[in-house]
Amino acid sequence: MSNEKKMFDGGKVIAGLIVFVILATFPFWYNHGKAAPIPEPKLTEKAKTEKVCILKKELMKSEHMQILNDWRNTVVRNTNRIYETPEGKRYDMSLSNTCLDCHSNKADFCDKCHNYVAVSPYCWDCHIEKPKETKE
Amino acid sequence: MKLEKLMKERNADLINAWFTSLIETYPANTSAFLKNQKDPFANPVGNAFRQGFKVIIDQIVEGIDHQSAVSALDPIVRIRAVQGFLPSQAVSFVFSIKKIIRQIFSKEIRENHLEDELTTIEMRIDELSLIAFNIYMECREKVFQLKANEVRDRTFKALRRAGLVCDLEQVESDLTEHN
Amino acid sequence: MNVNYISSLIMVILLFLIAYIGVEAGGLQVLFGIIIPYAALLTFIIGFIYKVVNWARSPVPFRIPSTCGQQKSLPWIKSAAFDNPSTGGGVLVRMAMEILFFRSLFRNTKCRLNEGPMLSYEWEKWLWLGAIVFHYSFLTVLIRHFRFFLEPVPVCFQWLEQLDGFLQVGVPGILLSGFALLAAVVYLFLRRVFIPQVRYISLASDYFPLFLLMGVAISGILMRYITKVDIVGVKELTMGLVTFHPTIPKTVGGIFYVHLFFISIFFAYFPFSKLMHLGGIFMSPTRNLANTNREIHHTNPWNYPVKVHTYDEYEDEFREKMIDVGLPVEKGIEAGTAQE
Amino acid sequence: MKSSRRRFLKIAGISALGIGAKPVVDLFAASGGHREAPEAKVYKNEKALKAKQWAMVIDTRKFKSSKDLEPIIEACHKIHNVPKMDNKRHEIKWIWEEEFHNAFPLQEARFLPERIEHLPFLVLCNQCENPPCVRACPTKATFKREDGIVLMDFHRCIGCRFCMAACPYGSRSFNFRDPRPFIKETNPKFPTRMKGVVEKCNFCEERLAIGQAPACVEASNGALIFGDLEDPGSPVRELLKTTFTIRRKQSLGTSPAVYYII
Amino acid sequence: MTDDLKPHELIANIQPRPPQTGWMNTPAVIRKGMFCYASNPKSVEILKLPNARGWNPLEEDWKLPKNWKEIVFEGLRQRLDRFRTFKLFMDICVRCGACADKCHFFIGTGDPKNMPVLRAELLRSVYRKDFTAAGKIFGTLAGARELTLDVLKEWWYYFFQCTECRRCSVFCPYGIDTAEITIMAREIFNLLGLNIDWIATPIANCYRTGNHLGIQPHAFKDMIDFFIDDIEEKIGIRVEPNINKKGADILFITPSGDVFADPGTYTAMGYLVLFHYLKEKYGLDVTWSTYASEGGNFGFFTSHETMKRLNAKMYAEAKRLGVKWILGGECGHMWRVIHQYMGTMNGPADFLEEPVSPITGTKFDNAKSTKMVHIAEFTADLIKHGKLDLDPSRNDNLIVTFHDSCNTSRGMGLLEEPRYVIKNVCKNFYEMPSNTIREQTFCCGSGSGLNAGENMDLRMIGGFPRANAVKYVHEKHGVNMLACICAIDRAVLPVSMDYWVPGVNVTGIHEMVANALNLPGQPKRTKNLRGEPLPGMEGDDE
Repeated sequence: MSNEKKMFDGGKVIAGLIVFVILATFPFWYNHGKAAPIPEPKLTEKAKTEKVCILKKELMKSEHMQILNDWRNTVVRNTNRIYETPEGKRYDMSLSNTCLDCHSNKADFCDKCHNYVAVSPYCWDCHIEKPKETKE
Repeated sequence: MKLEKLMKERNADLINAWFTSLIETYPANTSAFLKNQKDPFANPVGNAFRQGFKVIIDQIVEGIDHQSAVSALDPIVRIRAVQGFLPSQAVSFVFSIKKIIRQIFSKEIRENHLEDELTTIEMRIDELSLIAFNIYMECREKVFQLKANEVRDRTFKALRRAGLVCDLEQVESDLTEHN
Repeated sequence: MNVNYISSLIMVILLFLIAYIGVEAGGLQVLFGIIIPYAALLTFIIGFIYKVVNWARSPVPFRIPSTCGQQKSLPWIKSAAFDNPSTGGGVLVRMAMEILFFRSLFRNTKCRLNEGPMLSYEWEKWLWLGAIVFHYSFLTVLIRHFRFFLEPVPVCFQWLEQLDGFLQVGVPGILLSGFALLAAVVYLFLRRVFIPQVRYISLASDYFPLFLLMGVAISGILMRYITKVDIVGVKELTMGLVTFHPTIPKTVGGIFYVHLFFISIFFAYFPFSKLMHLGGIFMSPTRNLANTNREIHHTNPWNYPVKVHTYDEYEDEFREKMIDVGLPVEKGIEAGTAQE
Repeated sequence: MKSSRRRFLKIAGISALGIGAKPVVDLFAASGGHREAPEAKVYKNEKALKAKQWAMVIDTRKFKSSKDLEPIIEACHKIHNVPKMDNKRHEIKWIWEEEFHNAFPLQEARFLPERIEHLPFLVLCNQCENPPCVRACPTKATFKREDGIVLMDFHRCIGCRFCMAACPYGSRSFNFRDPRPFIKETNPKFPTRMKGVVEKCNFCEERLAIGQAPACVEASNGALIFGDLEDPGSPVRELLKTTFTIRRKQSLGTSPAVYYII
Repeated sequence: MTDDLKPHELIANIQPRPPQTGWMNTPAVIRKGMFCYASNPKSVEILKLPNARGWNPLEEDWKLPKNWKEIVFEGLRQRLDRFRTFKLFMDICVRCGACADKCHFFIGTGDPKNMPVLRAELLRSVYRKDFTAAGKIFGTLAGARELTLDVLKEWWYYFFQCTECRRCSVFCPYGIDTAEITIMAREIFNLLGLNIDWIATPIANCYRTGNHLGIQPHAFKDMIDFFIDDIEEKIGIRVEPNINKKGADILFITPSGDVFADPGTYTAMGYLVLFHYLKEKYGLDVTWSTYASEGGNFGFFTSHETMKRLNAKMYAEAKRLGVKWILGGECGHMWRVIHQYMGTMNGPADFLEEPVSPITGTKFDNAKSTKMVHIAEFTADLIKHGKLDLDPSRNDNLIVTFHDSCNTSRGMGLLEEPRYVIKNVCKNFYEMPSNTIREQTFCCGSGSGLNAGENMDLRMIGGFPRANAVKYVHEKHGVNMLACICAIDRAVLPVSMDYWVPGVNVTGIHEMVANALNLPGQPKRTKNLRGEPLPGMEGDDE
């Protein structure tokens, strides 16, 4: 057959394939090959002086949402409010009064990673972001 | 009679067991379809079996009315007659109800000495099987008659009306050759 | 035990072990995090194009749509504009309904004869529902994952995620699509196992993608809700890939690489399998053609002349007999015989 | 923490995966990217006030006019970030004033003493011993704590408002709008609510937990008496022993824990 | 089952459930009553198709050419290159099973290989083995299998148990059309000389004499004359049809089956009466042709090429006779060919005019390229414009239901026109259940050249789903007449009705039209075209 090399309905097929390739490679050209900087959350002075959070940094990084969730259940349901770390340090289990007390810089701390991976936790719908009073 | 009463009570179980044993004569993949598809138009075969069994069980219990037995067996046998079964296979389903009755009521029969009643019931089933065989033969004869009619329509009518059909080898004559 | 699904399951377990052991014991992060994903994506795109072009090289010689409604004929008869389209627009709608809503699967009606003469109709819709849930949850999951590949993440992607996570139970928020995907895949698998007809027709290549996607979904759900993963690290890796500056973060563990490996295998397997129905559905001639062959001439590119029995040959054979019964002929007896 | 994870598993329906799921999960969990978080211990605050059934007695004899109630309401609403809505229909209230015939419609006699007729009554969530709202809640966002407080987990509230329909006292309010703009001065130590959530008085459980009496009690100059109903020595029981009190809509059988001295 | 089972095998067969093996490892058992006889070599030779020889499907040796595998592979390759449908349908099936229980043969026989998806898989498995990388590497795991003689026999058995009705295609999410796959398979069989005689002989006849039945021109004329006498005897009017008339307005082509076998003959008489009326009343000149005396096209069941060779006569004859356009009679697969293939294969027919009804002035825009109009469209248009003087009470003895032919409903969408005509010529009309009509119509069980005598069992069981729906309206509404617009239907449905639903007859719609039509100068009508007394005239038989 002489049509061996020909594409039939070529126009439509090529148009469809172009759409396919654009969609499949969307992330590549959307980012223009620029690697976005990896976020580095800033610590407040208060946090710096504390040196260590309730648990190790790595754990806090991946588990903080789970911890908050557990805290919430413990506090609201079981009326337990004191959390003792493996090291024996005790904390009031409260996002508003404990976590945000130290990490009072939402924009420079929380938002850094949250924005990077596009999660928008609804914590701040109710829990109040500290005014920038703890700058010192 | 005791057994008849029992059979009436467990009418639904009998129908189900019988139905299951019948559709198990089809490939496993098909039997589920025959069993589960309830739409009488999407699954006319399974539906015809179920409908027929209801009446037949009543017949076995209450005694055989020839006319109703024929009309209940006919749709089932009519289907099996053209599904490529051997004659014995096509009508074997009637006999399988014997086994099912013995299985379902084995305890009752033993304890209450219902063997005589069972014999009566089984005689009715035998009668049904003979009726089924009649129907089977009727259907097969019908199929052959239909074949013959088609041949006749295609040849004799043509001869009568025109008599001048182009004489390529006759398809129809092959009918006997291949048998 | 069915060899078809057992072999597929073993295959997927093997893939799991390869990736998990490769990363955790072999330290092959570069292989599983960089080389294989690039290779898979390349295979996917090139393979997909190759396959579609290969289909396109075969022409559509005849216009043979399956018509599922009234044709457009006389002006006073209402035609089924979409089930039997007569215009390009109609075809577009038909294809859209087919692709977006699985119109043909939805057509599965059955009617039930209740006791007595009443007929009632119902939809046999489980397959349709399973398919819809599967495809849409898969799409949602896929689009959601773009947050790992884009920086900054466009708001529309965030909206989708918010919609997906509307069920706000706890933190991290539950994203329904992941569970819907897993449930749908499990349903599609169980259906293959438990419906005898479907089990009979199912091949190992039908089970394999299901197990693979189960693996993808389970590993994803594990990472999000249970074992946890450092998603900043994950994004570091994914962004590295899409910006051609691949890096391997230290904080990301084996399960993530299993997830990535599974999905790489999925994309690499795609063009060589039935999964190509994604591209194929657009090209199906029984669906994407308007029912206009009597109205508009359709050309067959390889239409070749054939030997026919011409009228002249015919008349030559039967001329005498035709004349005998008074049928008109082209040539008289003399002319006809003179030729011979 | 582990146990709550298992519970989560159940809720999320992963168990639907079948019998095979758990060992797989354990395998992944045991060999994840990092080690499992260590078991942590949790305690109650040592200073926390404890009771079997918190109750309140409101001595209405000590109130003359609405003016007397204002500081009490103000104290509560301020620390709990209760917004002030202009639109009556959107009003949010934890503790508020009510006229006698609204507060006690079943007790109303044909003629009332003039004092009572015009006396403002302070009403709040009755923290019923048998709370109908708890039964109405489909998500268990409202529940009864072991100390008798009917509490809400705002995170869980889906805004279905079944509890509002179930509460015979109108003690619950619904956030038709985002409350934040309507809070004059926010208390950062206590969360606000969001649009689409129901709220109500929590008997200042957050204050009880650190050993403080409810804000209203503190601000009432002794008109509000607070204590454990089950403790015969509590001030509440002392009062109930000596004074005649009534409760709101007692016949409904909800058994309110707020008593009124008329 | 074959008839030479040993006693113990027989018992094993009655025992519930035969042992289960995968379909790939279960060779087909060619059962009596379920297949058609092999083609007569003489017929194959007339068309000069390859590998003509005598052979018997029941024998071990099918006398295949030595290089049969090469022929199959080369045939597949060529068809994959020529038909996007084929290539696509080989690749994209996901085996969802939506089609499985939609096939009348599966519903009736219960043979799992009659599920459309599996029927196609029979071929796909071989395609995978030899045309795809995955199949070559993974073999059975990818659903691939070797082409063996058993496989070929299985193909032959099952692709001649498909009537190409396309019902499965309606339900397929990708529109995979098993008919298309069956067509390709049958093309391959033809390369190996493995046609069935019920197809091979009609096409040979058609090629030579112009029609499937081999009616020579003078005999055709005789038959028409016979009809003329018959019509005169029954309704007292002598019609004068044209045959092979040059310069007529319209060429009329209908399946020869209607000229030959009852009850199609009554439909043929119906056409004659209608054309007579149109000529008397409006001067419309319609001619029949002996050269193009076949509307049907069994070439369609053989190969695209054969279809084209047979179809070419229609345009050739229209050109020779110098007509304006062509009118087609009631037929199923004839219309599939005309509607979806003719214009492409043998067109464009520029020598014809765009069809316009000379009586109503209606332009048949939907046929302006192919220039061929369906008589149901034509008649419906006449009725709509009040051009026919109809007395439907003459059909009062009929309680009618309508069977949609597969090809006109799923290959064309001709659904309302025939219903409109029926409702105007008779008063009692009832539809069958909705999942058995229109685009979901059930096949008669004998389409695509499977209406032979030797496969009567298959025909009966394949026709059962259709008959079952007829039985339902027969019992519920007393339906006694099954109307259809297909000559194969008219040939096979009476047989199927006779077996399943005695008491239901079969008719074409133009038989009913003719019975209802008041002809100019007609004497008092006492009989219908079948010679039965009209309702109310039962006593006045002279």
